Amino acid sequence: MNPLIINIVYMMLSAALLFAFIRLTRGPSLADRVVALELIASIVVGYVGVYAISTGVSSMLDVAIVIALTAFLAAIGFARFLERGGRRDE
Amino acid sequence: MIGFFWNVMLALAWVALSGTFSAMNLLAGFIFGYFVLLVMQIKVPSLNGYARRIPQVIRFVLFFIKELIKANFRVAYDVATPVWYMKPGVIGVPLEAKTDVEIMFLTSVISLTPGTLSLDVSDDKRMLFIHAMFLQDEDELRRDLKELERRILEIMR
Amino acid sequence: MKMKSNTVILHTAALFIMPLQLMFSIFLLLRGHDEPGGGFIAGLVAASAFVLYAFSFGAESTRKLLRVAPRDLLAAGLLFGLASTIPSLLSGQPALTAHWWEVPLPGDGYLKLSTPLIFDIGVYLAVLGTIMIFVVGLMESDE
Amino acid sequence: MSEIIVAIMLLGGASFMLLAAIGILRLPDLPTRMHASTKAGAMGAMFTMAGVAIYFGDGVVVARAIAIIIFILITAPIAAHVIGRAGYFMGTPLWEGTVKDELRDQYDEETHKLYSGFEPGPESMIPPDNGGGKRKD
Amino acid sequence: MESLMAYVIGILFAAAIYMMLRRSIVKMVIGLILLSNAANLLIFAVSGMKRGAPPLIPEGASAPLGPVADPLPQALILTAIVIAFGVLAFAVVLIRRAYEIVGTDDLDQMKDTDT
Amino acid sequence: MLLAVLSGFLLAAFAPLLTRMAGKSIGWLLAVLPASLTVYFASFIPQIQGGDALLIEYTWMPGLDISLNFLLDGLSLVFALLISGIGTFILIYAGSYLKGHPNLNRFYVIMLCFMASMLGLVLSDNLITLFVFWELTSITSYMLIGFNHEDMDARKCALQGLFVTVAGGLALMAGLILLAVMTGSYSLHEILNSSEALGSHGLYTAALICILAGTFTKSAQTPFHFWLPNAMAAPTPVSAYLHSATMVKAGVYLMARLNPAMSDGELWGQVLMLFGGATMLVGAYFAFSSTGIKKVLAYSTVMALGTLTLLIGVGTELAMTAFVCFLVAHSLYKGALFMIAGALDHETGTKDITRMGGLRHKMPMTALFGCLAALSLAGLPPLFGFIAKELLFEAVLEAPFWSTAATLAAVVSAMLVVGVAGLVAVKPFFGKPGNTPKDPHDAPLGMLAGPAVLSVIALLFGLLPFIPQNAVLLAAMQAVYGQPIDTYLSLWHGINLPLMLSGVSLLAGIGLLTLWPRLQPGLYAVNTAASRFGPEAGYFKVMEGITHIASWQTRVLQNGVLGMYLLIMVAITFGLTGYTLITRYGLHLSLQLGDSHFYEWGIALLLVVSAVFASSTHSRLGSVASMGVLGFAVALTFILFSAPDLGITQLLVETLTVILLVLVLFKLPEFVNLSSPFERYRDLTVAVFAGVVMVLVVLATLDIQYFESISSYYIENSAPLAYGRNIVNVILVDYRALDTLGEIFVLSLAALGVLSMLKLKAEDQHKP
Amino acid sequence: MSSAVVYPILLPLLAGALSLALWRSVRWQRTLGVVFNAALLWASIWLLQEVMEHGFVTMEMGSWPAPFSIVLVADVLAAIMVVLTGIIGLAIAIYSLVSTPRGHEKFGYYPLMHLLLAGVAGSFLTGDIFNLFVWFEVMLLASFALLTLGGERAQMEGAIKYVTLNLFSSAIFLTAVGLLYGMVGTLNMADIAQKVAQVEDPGMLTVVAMLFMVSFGIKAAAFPLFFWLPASYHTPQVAVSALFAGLLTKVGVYALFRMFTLIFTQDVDYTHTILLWAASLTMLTGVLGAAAQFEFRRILSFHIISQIGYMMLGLALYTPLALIGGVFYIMHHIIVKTNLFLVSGITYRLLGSYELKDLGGVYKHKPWLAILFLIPALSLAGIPPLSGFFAKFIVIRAGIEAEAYVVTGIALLVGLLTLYSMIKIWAEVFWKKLPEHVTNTARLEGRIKDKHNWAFYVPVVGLAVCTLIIGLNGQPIYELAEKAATQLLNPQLYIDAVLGGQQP
Ligand code: NA
Ligand code: NA
Repeated sequence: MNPLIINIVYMMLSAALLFAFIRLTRGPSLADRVVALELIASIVVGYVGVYAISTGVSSMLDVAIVIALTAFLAAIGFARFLERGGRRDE
Repeated sequence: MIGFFWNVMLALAWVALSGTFSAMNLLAGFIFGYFVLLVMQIKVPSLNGYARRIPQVIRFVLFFIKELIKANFRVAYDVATPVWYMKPGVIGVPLEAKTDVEIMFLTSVISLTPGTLSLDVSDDKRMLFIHAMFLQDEDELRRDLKELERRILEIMR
Repeated sequence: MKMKSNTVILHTAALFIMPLQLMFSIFLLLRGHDEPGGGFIAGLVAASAFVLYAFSFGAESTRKLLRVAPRDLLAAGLLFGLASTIPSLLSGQPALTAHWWEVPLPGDGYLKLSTPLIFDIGVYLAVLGTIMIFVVGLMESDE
Repeated sequence: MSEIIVAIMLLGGASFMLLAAIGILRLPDLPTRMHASTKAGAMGAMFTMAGVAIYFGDGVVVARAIAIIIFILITAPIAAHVIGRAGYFMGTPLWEGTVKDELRDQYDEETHKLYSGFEPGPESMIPPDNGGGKRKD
Repeated sequence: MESLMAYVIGILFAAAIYMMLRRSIVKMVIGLILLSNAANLLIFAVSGMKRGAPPLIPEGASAPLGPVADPLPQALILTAIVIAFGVLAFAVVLIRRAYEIVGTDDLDQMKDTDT
Repeated sequence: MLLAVLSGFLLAAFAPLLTRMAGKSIGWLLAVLPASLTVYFASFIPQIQGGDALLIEYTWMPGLDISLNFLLDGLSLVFALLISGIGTFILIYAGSYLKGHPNLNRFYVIMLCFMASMLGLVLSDNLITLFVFWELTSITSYMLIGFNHEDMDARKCALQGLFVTVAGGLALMAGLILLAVMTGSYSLHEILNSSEALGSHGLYTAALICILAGTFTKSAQTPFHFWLPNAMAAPTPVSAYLHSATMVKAGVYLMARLNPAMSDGELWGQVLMLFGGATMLVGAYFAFSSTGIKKVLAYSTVMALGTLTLLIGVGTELAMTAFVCFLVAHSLYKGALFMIAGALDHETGTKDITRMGGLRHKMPMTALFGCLAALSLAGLPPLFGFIAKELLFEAVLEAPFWSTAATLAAVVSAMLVVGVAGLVAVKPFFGKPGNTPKDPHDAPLGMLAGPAVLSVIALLFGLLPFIPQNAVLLAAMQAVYGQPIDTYLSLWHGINLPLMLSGVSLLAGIGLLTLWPRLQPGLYAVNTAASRFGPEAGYFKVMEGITHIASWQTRVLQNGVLGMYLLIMVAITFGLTGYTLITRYGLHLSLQLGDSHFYEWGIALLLVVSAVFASSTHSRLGSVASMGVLGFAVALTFILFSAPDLGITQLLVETLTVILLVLVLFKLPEFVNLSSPFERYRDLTVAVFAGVVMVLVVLATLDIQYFESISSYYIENSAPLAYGRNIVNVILVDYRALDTLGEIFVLSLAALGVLSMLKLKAEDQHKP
Repeated sequence: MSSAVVYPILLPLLAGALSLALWRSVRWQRTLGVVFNAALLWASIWLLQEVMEHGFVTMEMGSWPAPFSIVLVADVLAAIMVVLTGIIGLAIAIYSLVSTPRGHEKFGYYPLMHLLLAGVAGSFLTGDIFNLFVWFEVMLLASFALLTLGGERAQMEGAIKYVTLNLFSSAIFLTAVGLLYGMVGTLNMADIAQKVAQVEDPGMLTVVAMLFMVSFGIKAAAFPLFFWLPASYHTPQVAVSALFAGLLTKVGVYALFRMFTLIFTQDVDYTHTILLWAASLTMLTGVLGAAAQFEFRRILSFHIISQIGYMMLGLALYTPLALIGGVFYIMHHIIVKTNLFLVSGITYRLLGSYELKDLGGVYKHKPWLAILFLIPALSLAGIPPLSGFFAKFIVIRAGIEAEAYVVTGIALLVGLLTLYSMIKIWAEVFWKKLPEHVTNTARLEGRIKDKHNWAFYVPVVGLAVCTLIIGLNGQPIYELAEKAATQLLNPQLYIDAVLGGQQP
């Protein structure tokens, strides 16, 4: 794969990661942070895909499967926190 | 019948995951799927008539991808430009869908499309509340949603 | 301030996702010796499946689904782990020496059975049992 | 040829992700951010996986990539729904530009009941199609 | 990358220790998580980091085709991660129970058992 | 011989049983043992007479040079005879004195143990065995002093005695080891027979100080004398006796025993004379100025111990002769007097001399033996005490140095002792009848047998001194002196300087005695003042000091503040590591980061910012979410650097961690800033310091790889031998399966802990 | 290879798993507790015999050759430690039959106890540095759970400190293992030792040695890292306290012995000097801490620290005799300290308190118990001819012979203060008259006779007999310690035993 493309993609993903993290730090509500966290999980899937292509190691895809299947649980956990009386603006 | 269907599905999922297309592997998947279903049997919802709907499914998928891209560009445009074009709000949409699976499927598809987000279903399952980003033309939105629901119910029923 | 936690959407979705996760976990367990996976990872995935279920349907319902106490899963896991030492000790070898058996299956296949696999199953059960104890226990203590 | 498609897929995926990230950073309130992030993020991941599937072209990898896409399609909306719902009901403030809120009035904070508006009798407070309006807070 | 990681690890250690020194037990637990991550990354870094060569053997081969990353530290870290998780689970339940019983999360108010 | 020494312990084990069986006559029954021991030891007299020493060998712990060898020569035989002989009467006496006491059985147990320990002490040839018995005497004496343990004073006095003697004992242990290091042997007879000049050895002074610290405390030399009179406050004169006649002589015994080896340095003699002389005077003075009969006797014991020490210090042939005679004389009359004192207290119901008087009518036999013993104490002819005193004067007059001072001290103390003897013998038995709580009669046979025999022996020895001399005393003198001695004991030496000194001191003593009632208030005032500044006050200061330092230290160190604990630990950990790094390795900063791709920089940045945010945010769940990001970043690191299994595990664990945290957190309060800005900056400084050290350590480690990793073995053999292609998993379940086995048990333990914390409610617990 | 080396680990693991499986039947768990701990003792004695016969017993787990496998190694020291584990385990198992509250039994006391022993035995027997970490964690988690079992306030407060500080220690341990692996590329301790010995410029090894020292120092409760111990050891139920007191800190000491005789001997002047001062201050601060306490178990807890100092002193002096002393001290202390805690449990049972001010009169009513206290208490204080005397004597003699006079002086002073504390307990609990405010005296006065009191006394008597045997018949024990020390001072023996002739 063309290293230029790979690098551009990496750069975009890195920027996305950074933006998402900024939202996570800013909040203001817990739900905002959780949304940011979910997005970061998605971006990690992107990383894994690009990485698999750039190195030719397909076994890394299993990581993406795991993220796809389980990462959303964190969101459900946070939601439960809110629903059971946790403070929303944390 | 339904159990058998799910069992085959799971066996196929197994084959897909393991990437080894062999009779043995399918059998293994079938056995493991059987055990999983054994665990799940209390809650497995009713499903029927799957096989007939393959063409409908393909048509739906294409429709969905089109909607997805269209909506994504709309959101992208608004995000990328400095002034907010959006008019967000929460609206209630009456549901045709009756069963839990239908509702789940519909709400998921709605949520997946940028610009609309399923918030909750009323306790009597007759009204779906969604958050929509672009309420400039609420009626058109409602029409689009109805169309989506129709197509979904078509393949589900 | 509390609110009603479950919805029809999450319930139904959980019933779709959970079997996928469980399948995936078994898959990860069995091929862990050759590809990424193994008892830990598989056990964690399986636990995630049950966590999802627990978050959707509550702790009590999860217990019913599991049928055995998480504690017993854990005990079974530990005993499996220890059982994998038995063949080596019986044959006078150092403990945990791997033993492999090829069980012929109808057709041209062989089922490769081994003490490392038994061991990995033990790990799987132990991890699952442990996390179930954590999560179900914590949820029950809230309710 | 496939190289180009892969490149497009990768760049497209990355663009969606970046869009999601910019959206989440820029948009003014929780639901609007979610419109950008949950979906675009999922889209990005799916595009990337499509790229992976094409790049490797190998049955195993394709199967896995498809599995990933399916899993994302199933789980992403659930997560979005759960968070959005929780965020909404916990009273996360909506953007001041929000034009209407038909849910607020159907929700009874005492009993935690959510009405459809189709209920017979006094339970129904406001008919769905003609009510709405902005939330007070 | 390893040299870069050295700095990252140092910062993680510092953050972990700062958090562990807080009086709030919740912060302390977060400090513990940070610390275990730092230790794991340290093992990873000092035993050499290799790009794109996971310690897997292709099907049918008897050995990896080229040089691969050192599998041993990976196994160690995996063990350490799982142990840290168990410990963490215990710790969070402990602080919760402690809070229920003692009624504060201020560590400075938990000195009855000393002296 | 071993049996003889240990028989006391054996009998002690059966004493409670025997007490129950024998009833009233238990004293007589138990006394059979020391009586037979006396006979047994006496049977060695012919072998020892000529100055020979018998070595009876038993092994114990040869690896540590500890043996159960017994050395029987004149000195140890004299002591053995005194211990078992007097012990016989003590056991009999106790049977009467403590008749009907509920804990008589416990008393006999301790007493027999004590006696056996004393025997072991004086007979041991091995320094460590000797020390073993030495410590046993301390402990048993503690039990005896505190016999009336429900009385707080008794407990305090017991502790005082124990603390002082054990403190000295520990020094003694060091001293004995030093001695062994100097001489190369732990065996007394080897040390005594070795020709090495210890006095010039580099460790001599240290050894001497340590050993004397032990002997001085044990033998109540000034300034450690205070515990002894307090020990006399012990409930029974029986136990008090032990502290007078035998146990405290353990120190004297050891000094005498080591004299031949240690006396070739000048320091030995000087120190002993100095402390001995001072002790003699102090003892004599306080004996004279006290009122309680046991106090009087106790201080006179202190005086005697001082005298004995002084004599060892003088070190001449004559001094050794005097030493042995004085030792025997003192044991005889002091034993008798204590038993008399007990009898008086038993019969009259009081211990205060001032309330007694004219008892010779009601207690004639008691009076007779009491007076005999007192005459010996006063050093009047024809009692053995007289011979001893004359020899004392002779010895100090001929002392190689400080002769005048020593003589003066001896005379003064002799004078005071006459007064003391008068107090003990004259005051209770003569003069006007006192007003006592009980109507006194002569003591019963059990209580009179001892005083009778001992005082008669004192008389006999005075009249016929050649008998004891030839039997053992000469041999004992030689043992102490280390060389053959040619001397001849006699009652009458003609009119010489010592005799005149005796006369002077006798007259002065009588004068003092008559003045006593008038002097008493003044003396009392002096004593009260002295007690505020004396060594005993020092002891209390030390004890207070210990408690004070202890509680101060605990307040400072174990202050209950977890943050402080951690701060100290962190500071130690990284301070030590950093210091070692700089001093042992040096600073090698490598700043080459150029080999990283920019997206790796991105991940590194994410790691850093998520960690920093997690630890700086005020939002709890913000922190938790940030930890989630950190988890993703760590997972990404693993993924990008070829660790898929790790990446997956990290992701799963991170998700579950977040779930656990949120499950728990909403029960907990939000983040509040509890610490002050100062504390925060302090902690931050320490944390940054730790971080810097870790950076340096990791950088240094990256530069070093002494050896190739052993992993190539795993990589090569996974597929062919372990039938697995995922090498990490093969390591986990096969190569290093034991780790994994342990790990699932760790998990199960965490689960069990959680289970009990969540489920075990307080009310379930205390049910039996 | 002899399989003797694996059973002391497998048996308690199996017992733990079975007890967990038999969760619902407390009766079965009790039976398993005694049976398996008896088996453990038997297995450990078997191991010791094998070791005495062959010098070393090793097992390459999974049949992979060393250094690639995890090797279990029993040298004399390890075998001794395992035997002590067996003795303490059996004593505790019996004592627990009566002392454990019902709720604790129902919520995993027995599995936790077994697994704690497994962790301890594993730590003693493993010849692999990372595996040591794993066993440490097993032990640690078991102790966490045991410490919190019961969930009382004091337990929670104590546990938070215990957990935090020990986790810090674990993290440092893990870090050190990582760094060491990064430098020498191996985990097998024999292999590490062999490779470390070839390094010419070992500066960084010393740095890593410091991390190990701190980590194990925390586990061992050395100055100034001991804070977690006095904060927690008196909080759980007494059998747990006793188990901790006897075994846990000694694992830290053992690890120090192992690392600083086998591996980190490249800079003895530096490392062992640090150890020496740490040892001295540990002795001193521990004993002073005890002097300030007025609660039975707190006094005992602080004394653990001070005694740890003696053991470390043995290591720090690093002469043959000193090491013998250290090993002897460990043997003596494990038995004696456990016993003292068990006795404190009996007085607690009699009078319902651990506070000295609420205790008294025990000597009057229960003289035999008083003797059972005196034996370990005087032994702890180093009074001859009990075990503690010889332990102290060896260490002090070694100190004097090594011309470390100041340190030896401190050791002697500490001995005195130890006696002071023991006597304080004796005077307050046993001699003193029962305070008037104590009214619940029926048990003390024997008016309530509990059914299974024998289970309280059997272990106490047994351990007291051990104390007496070590003291009165010290020669075999000394020879054992000497053998252990000889092996410790000749790491090549260990290396050869583990790696055989084949060197990679
Ligand atoms: Na816009
Ligand atoms: Na949507």
